[in-house]
Amino acid sequence: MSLKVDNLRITYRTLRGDVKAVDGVSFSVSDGEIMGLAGESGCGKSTLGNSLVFLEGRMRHLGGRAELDGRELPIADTRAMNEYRMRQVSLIPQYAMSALNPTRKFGKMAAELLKSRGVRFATVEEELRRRLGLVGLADNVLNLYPFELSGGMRQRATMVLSTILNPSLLIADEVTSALDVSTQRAVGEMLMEFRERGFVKSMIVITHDMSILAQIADSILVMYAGKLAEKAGSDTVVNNPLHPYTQLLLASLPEVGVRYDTSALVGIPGRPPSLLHPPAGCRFRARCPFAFEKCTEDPPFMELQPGHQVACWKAMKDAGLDIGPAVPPAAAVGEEASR
Amino acid sequence: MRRYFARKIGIYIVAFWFAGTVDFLVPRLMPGDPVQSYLSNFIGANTTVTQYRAMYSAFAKAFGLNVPLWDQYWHFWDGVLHGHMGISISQSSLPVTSVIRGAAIYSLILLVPAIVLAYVLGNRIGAMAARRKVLDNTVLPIGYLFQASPYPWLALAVAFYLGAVAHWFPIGSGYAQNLLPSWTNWHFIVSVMYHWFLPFLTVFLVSFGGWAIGMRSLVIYELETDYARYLRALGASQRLVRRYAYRNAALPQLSGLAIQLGTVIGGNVVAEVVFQYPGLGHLILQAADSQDYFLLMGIFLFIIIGVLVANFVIDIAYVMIDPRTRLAMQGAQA
Amino acid sequence: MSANPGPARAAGSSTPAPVATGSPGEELDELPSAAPAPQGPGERLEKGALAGAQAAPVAPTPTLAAGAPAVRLGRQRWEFLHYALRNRKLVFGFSVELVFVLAAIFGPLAAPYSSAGDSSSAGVPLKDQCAAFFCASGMTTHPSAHHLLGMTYFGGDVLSIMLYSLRETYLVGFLGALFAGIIGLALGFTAGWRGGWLDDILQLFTNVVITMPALVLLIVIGAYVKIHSPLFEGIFIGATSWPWVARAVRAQTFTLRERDFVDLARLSGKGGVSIVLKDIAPNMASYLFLVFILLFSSSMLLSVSYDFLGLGPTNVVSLGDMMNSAMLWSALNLKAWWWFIPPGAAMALIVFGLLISNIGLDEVFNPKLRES
Amino acid sequence: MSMLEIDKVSKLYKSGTFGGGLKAALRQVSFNIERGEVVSLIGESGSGKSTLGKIILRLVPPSAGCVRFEGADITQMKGRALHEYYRYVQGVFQDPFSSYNPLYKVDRVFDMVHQEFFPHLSGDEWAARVGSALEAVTLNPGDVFNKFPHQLSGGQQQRVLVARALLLDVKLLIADEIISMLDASTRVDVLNMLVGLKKRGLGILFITHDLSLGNYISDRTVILRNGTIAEMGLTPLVFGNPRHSYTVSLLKAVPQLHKKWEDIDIDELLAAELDREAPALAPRGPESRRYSKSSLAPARQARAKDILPQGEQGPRPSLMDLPGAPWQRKMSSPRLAKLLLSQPPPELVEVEEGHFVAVEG
Repeated sequence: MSLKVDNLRITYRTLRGDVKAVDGVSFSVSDGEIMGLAGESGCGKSTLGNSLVFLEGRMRHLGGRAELDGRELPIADTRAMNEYRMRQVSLIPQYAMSALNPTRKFGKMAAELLKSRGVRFATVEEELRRRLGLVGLADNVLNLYPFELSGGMRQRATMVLSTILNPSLLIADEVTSALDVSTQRAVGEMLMEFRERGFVKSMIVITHDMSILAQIADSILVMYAGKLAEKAGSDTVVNNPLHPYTQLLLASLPEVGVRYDTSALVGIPGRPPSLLHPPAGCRFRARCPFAFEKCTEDPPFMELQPGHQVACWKAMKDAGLDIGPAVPPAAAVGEEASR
Repeated sequence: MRRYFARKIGIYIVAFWFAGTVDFLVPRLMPGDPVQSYLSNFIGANTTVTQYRAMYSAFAKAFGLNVPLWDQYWHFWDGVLHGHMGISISQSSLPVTSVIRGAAIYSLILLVPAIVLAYVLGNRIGAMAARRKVLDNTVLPIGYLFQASPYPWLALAVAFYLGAVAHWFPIGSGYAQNLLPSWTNWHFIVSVMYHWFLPFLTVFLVSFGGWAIGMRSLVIYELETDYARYLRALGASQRLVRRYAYRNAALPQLSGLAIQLGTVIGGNVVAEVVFQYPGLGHLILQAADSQDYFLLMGIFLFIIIGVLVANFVIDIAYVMIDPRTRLAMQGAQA
Repeated sequence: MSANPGPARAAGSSTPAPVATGSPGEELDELPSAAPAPQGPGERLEKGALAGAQAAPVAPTPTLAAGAPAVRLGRQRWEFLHYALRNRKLVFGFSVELVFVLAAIFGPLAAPYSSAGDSSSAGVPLKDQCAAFFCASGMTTHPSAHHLLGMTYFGGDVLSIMLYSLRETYLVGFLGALFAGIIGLALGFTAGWRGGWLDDILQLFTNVVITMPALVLLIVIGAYVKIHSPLFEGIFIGATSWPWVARAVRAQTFTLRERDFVDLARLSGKGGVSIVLKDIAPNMASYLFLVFILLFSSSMLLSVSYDFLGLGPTNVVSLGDMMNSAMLWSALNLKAWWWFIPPGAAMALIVFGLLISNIGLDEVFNPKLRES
Repeated sequence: MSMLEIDKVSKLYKSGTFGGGLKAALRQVSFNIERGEVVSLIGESGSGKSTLGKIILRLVPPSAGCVRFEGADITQMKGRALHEYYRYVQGVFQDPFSSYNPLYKVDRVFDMVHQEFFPHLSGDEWAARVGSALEAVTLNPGDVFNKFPHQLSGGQQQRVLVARALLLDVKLLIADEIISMLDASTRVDVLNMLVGLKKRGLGILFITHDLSLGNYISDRTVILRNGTIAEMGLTPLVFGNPRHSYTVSLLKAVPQLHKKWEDIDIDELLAAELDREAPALAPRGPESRRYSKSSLAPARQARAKDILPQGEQGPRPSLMDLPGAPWQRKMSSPRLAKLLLSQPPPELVEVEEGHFVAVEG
C-alpha cells in the first residue's frame, strides 16, 4: 500500500469565504499504480493532488490524514513536509512549462536545487543526462536557459527533474491539457515509461480528459464537487460506470467516428454546485436524472464490487443493498443544523 | 546584439540632439532678448544710445546671434562637437569647458557613490524586508517617509541637525575656505571629504527608500512566480528560492536605475544648493542667476551627456546579467 | 491586466479570470488551457521599464504596475467599498489627506494672522514681503502660544503662511498630475492601440523625454523666462513627468488589446477611439487611479523643489518658497528650525498619506494582496 | 460562386526576440466555404488555423492573397464596407470569459450590435429580436439579462455570443475553438446547438484542434499543418479514408476511450513523421509535433536521432537557420518575405471526388 488518504479535508480561501475544495476524501493508491484523478474544473482535483505535496498559501488543511509507505505525511506542516518532497512525493505542476527559473541554465538550476536538498549533483548527473536522453532531450539542455527551449522541452525537462530522486509517489497535474494530440500521446507514454522504469513507484495523474486516463491509468478516481464519486479500474470506469455522473460524462464525449447525424450526443444539463456552501446530500442530485428522495442524504463511498467504489444511493440500490428509508427532508435539515 | 545596441545608441543620439536643440532654441524663442537682458547688467545711467547700440552689436556678434537662425544652429552644433562651448562670463571669462571640468569632479564624487550605494544597500535591505516581518515593519514606513520627503526639506533637515546643531559636519562650500583647490594636497582632499559627507548623505537618502520599497515588492512578486512555487513544491531551501527571487528582481531594478537618474540629479542640484557645494548643480543655478548663457548651455549639455553615458553603461550591465537579452541578441534565436 | 512586477502577476496568470464555469468554485482550480505567462525577454524589459517608472517619481508600487486588478472594480463595487473601509492603510492615508485638504480650503479663513485689511487677496501675498500681510514684529521667534509654529525673520506667522501655501502646492500638484496624466494617457493609448511605426516613434519620443532631467531643464528655461503662475508650473511639471505613464499605459493597452472582448467590439463595428475609451480604459480604471495618485505626489514634490530653487511662480507663496526664504535668510544659522521644518513636514506627511493610501488601494483593488 | 473564397492566403509573422526573423503562419492556403456549410478547420497549435480565422474576420491583415465574400475582396474593405461585412460574417472565440468586458453586463454585447447596426429599431422591437436569438441558442432570457459575465457558465457565455451573431444577418460564423475551454459535460450541447443553426442555413467555419469534434459536426474538413493544407475534403472521406500521413498520425494519436494507443503501431506513425521532416523548406513547425518522435524505446530513439533535424538537440531552428536554405541571416526581411511567399505549398491532388491530399515528399 503506497498511498493511503483518509477523510482528507482541504479548504481554499477566497474572497467570498472558504471553498470546501476537498471535502472528506478517502482513497488509496497501491505500489506501481497509476491512478487517474478525473473531474471537471472546480471539482477540487488539483487541490487534492497539490495538497499531498505542497499546501499553497490559500489552502488550509482542515482534517484527515495521508500516509505514504506507512509513514504519515505531515501535509499541514510545510516544514516537516519538506523532507518528503521530491524524495518521497513529487510534483509535475500544471505550469510545468514555466516552472524553471528563467535566468538560470537548466543544469545549474537542477544542481542548486539538488544541493539544497542535500544531494550532490555529481552523484545524479549521469542519471539525469540519461533520463533527459530518454525523453528526447540531448545533454546540452543542461547548458541552456529555459527560454532557449520550447515549451514542450521545458515541460519534459521539468518531468525529469521532478522525478530524478525516484519518488515513491508522483503527482502529475494536468500535464497533457495544453498539448496537441500527438504530443499528448508522447507525454502520456512517457509517464507510463517512468513507472515501468521505476523512476516513480506510483502516480496520480490529474486531468479533465477521461480518454487520456483510459489510455494510461490503471484506475480512475472520479471527483465531483469536492467529493469522490467513483473509483475503479480504468476499464471498469470506462466500460461499466456505476455513478450516473460518470455515465453521463462518458456518454457526452465525442469520439472519432461519432457524427451528430448518426449518433447525436447529449451533455449534462445544469452546473456543479458552489463549494462555498455546498448543498447537503448527494451533490450531483440537482443534475441527476435518477435522483430520488434518498439522495438528500450524503451517500457513502462504498465498495459495491471488488475494487469498485461508488458514492451513489441509486447504484447501491441497484446492487441490491438495503439503503434504508429515505430520511424526510426536514429531519435531514435538522440533522445538518444540529451538527 | 549589434541590432540592440544600434537601436539604443540611436535613441541616445536623438536624445542628445533633442537636448541640444532645446538648449539652442530656448534662448532664441523665448520672449525677451538675452543680449538685452545681459546688457542691462552693464548699463549705467550715463550710457548713451550709441554706446548701447555698439555694445549690443558687439555682444550679439560675440554670441553669434547676428547671423540667420540656421547658420546659428549649424555653428552651435559645430561648436558642441568640437568642444567649443564659448566662455563663461560670470566665471572670470574662463572657457566653459574648463569651468565645467572644475565643477564636474565635485558632482561626480557626490553622485556616483550616492547612487551606487543607495542602489546596492536599498536593494539589499528591501530584499531582506521581503522576508523578515520585523524589518518589513520598520523599513517600509521609513522608506515611504524618505520617499515622501521633499528633497529641499531633507537637505535642510540634514544640514540643520547634523551641521548647524550637532556641528558634526560643516555646511556650506565644498572645502575649507582657507585652502586652495588642489587635488594633490592631502589637507585639501580631507577637507573635501569632510564637506562632502552631508550632501552625499542627502543624495543617498533621496533614493535609498525608493530602492528598498521597490525591491521588496519585486521580491515578493518573484516569490509568487511559477518557478518559485515549483522550487518550494520540490522542497528547495528558502535560501535558494530567495536567492533566485533576488537575482531576478534585480533586473527590473536595474532598468529602473536608468529612469531614476533624472530624479537623482534633481535631488543632487537641491542638495548642492543647500550645502553650497561647488558642483554642477550649484553652478548651473548660478549661471542661470547671472545669465551666463554659454555656461548654462554647456552645463546642460554636459549633464545630458552624463545621463546618456550612464544609461549606456546600465544597458550594457543589463545585457551582461540577463541571459535572455544577451543570448537573444547573439542571434541564437533571431 | 498586464505584465509587471508585483504580487499580482501579469498577462497569463494575473487576472483571476474564471474560465469555464463562473461559479465561485472556479477560482480554486484548474484552468485547462490557461497559457503559461510569457517569459520572453521582451516582457522582461517592459516589466523593468515599468518598475523603473514606478521607482522614478515616487513610490514604486510594482504591485499595481503588475496591473492585476482593474477587473474587480466594476464587478463588485460593494465589495470594493467593504474592503476599502476595512483597510487601515487606506483609512489612515485618506484621513491625513482629508485633514490637509480641509486645511488648504478653509485654512486661510482660519489663519490666525491673516491680513485683516486685505482678505480678498489673502491667498496671494508676495513672497518676500509676505510677512507684511501677517504681522510686523521683527525677528524670528520660537513657537509659542501666540504663534503656534513661531515666526519668520520678517515676523510672519509660520502657521498662517503655511495654511496659505498649502493651496498653491495642492493646486500645482493637481495641475501637474492632470497634464502628465493627459499626455501620458494620450500617448500611451495611441502607441498601444495603433502599434506599428506610430508606436515606434512615440516610444522613441518617450525614451528621449525620460532621459531629460526635469529640474535641470527647468533651470535652463527658467533662466530666460520666469514662471509666473501655478498653471505654468503645473504644465511644465506635467510636460516632464508623463513618460512613465505613457510607457505603463502602452504596455497595459498592448495586453488588453489582445483580449477577445476587444476583437468582439471590433466585430460589432466599433471604432478604435470608442474601443479604447469604453473597453480598454475602464479596465485600467483602478490602475489609472493609482497612477494619478503617484503623479499627484510626484508633482507636488517636484513643485517644492522648483519653488525652493526659486524657479516657481513669483507672485504666490508655496511650501517650497517658505523653505527657500528660510534658506536665503539663514534660518540654518539662526537655528530657526520652525521656519523650514513644518512646511517640509507638512509636505512629507501629505505625500506619505498619499503613498500609504496608494498601497491600501492597491490591496483593495488586488484581491491577491488582500488575502495576507 | 462560393460564399467565401480563401484565395492563396499567406501570413508572415515577425519572430525572434527582436523581430529579426520571419515565420510563415500560413502559406498560400486556398479553400471555399459554401452557403450553409459547416467546414471544420483542424490543426495543431502553430498550424495557423486561428490566424486564418482572424484574417477572415478582418482582425489580422494577410501578408498576401485575398479573401472574397460573395465576390468582394474583404481584405481591402474599410469603413462602411467593413461595417456591412460584419453584418454577414461574425466570430466567436475560444475563451468565453475573455470575450466579455468584465466591467459590463452581458447585455452590452447585444447593445453594441443594436447601436451599430440597428439604431432605428426601438427598444421593444430590439428586445423581441434578442429574445428570438436567445431562443435559437436555447437560452432563457431571464438567465442572462442583467447579469455580469462571471455569473454565467462557460456554456451560457458562448451561447450568448452565438446569439449575438445571430442578431445580425449572419451567413458565416467563425467558431474558433469555441468549446475547448468548456467543461466536458456541457461541450456537446454547444456543439449540438451549432448543428441546429446549420440546419437553419448558417455557414460555420469550425476551427478546432480536436479531431473528434471536427468529425462530429462538419460537412467538410480541412486539415492544416504548418500553415499549409495537408488534406481536405468531405468529412466522412477524410476521416474514413485518410490519405495524408499527417492525418493518419493525428488520428492515431487521438486518445480514445475504447481503443488503446498500444494497439496502434507507433513505428508506422514515426516513419510518416520522419518523411515529412525531410524537405528543408518545411517552415519552423510547432515543437509539439517533434516529440511524438521522441518515443522512449532506445532503439527507436537511436533511429530517430540519425534523421532528426538539429533542432531537437538544441534550440529550435528558425527558418533562417535551416541548412540548405538559400538565404542566410543578412537578408533583409522584405526579400525574405518574398522568398517565403514564393515557395508554393505542396500541390493538392484530388484522390477521389471531393477529397484532396497534399502531395508529399
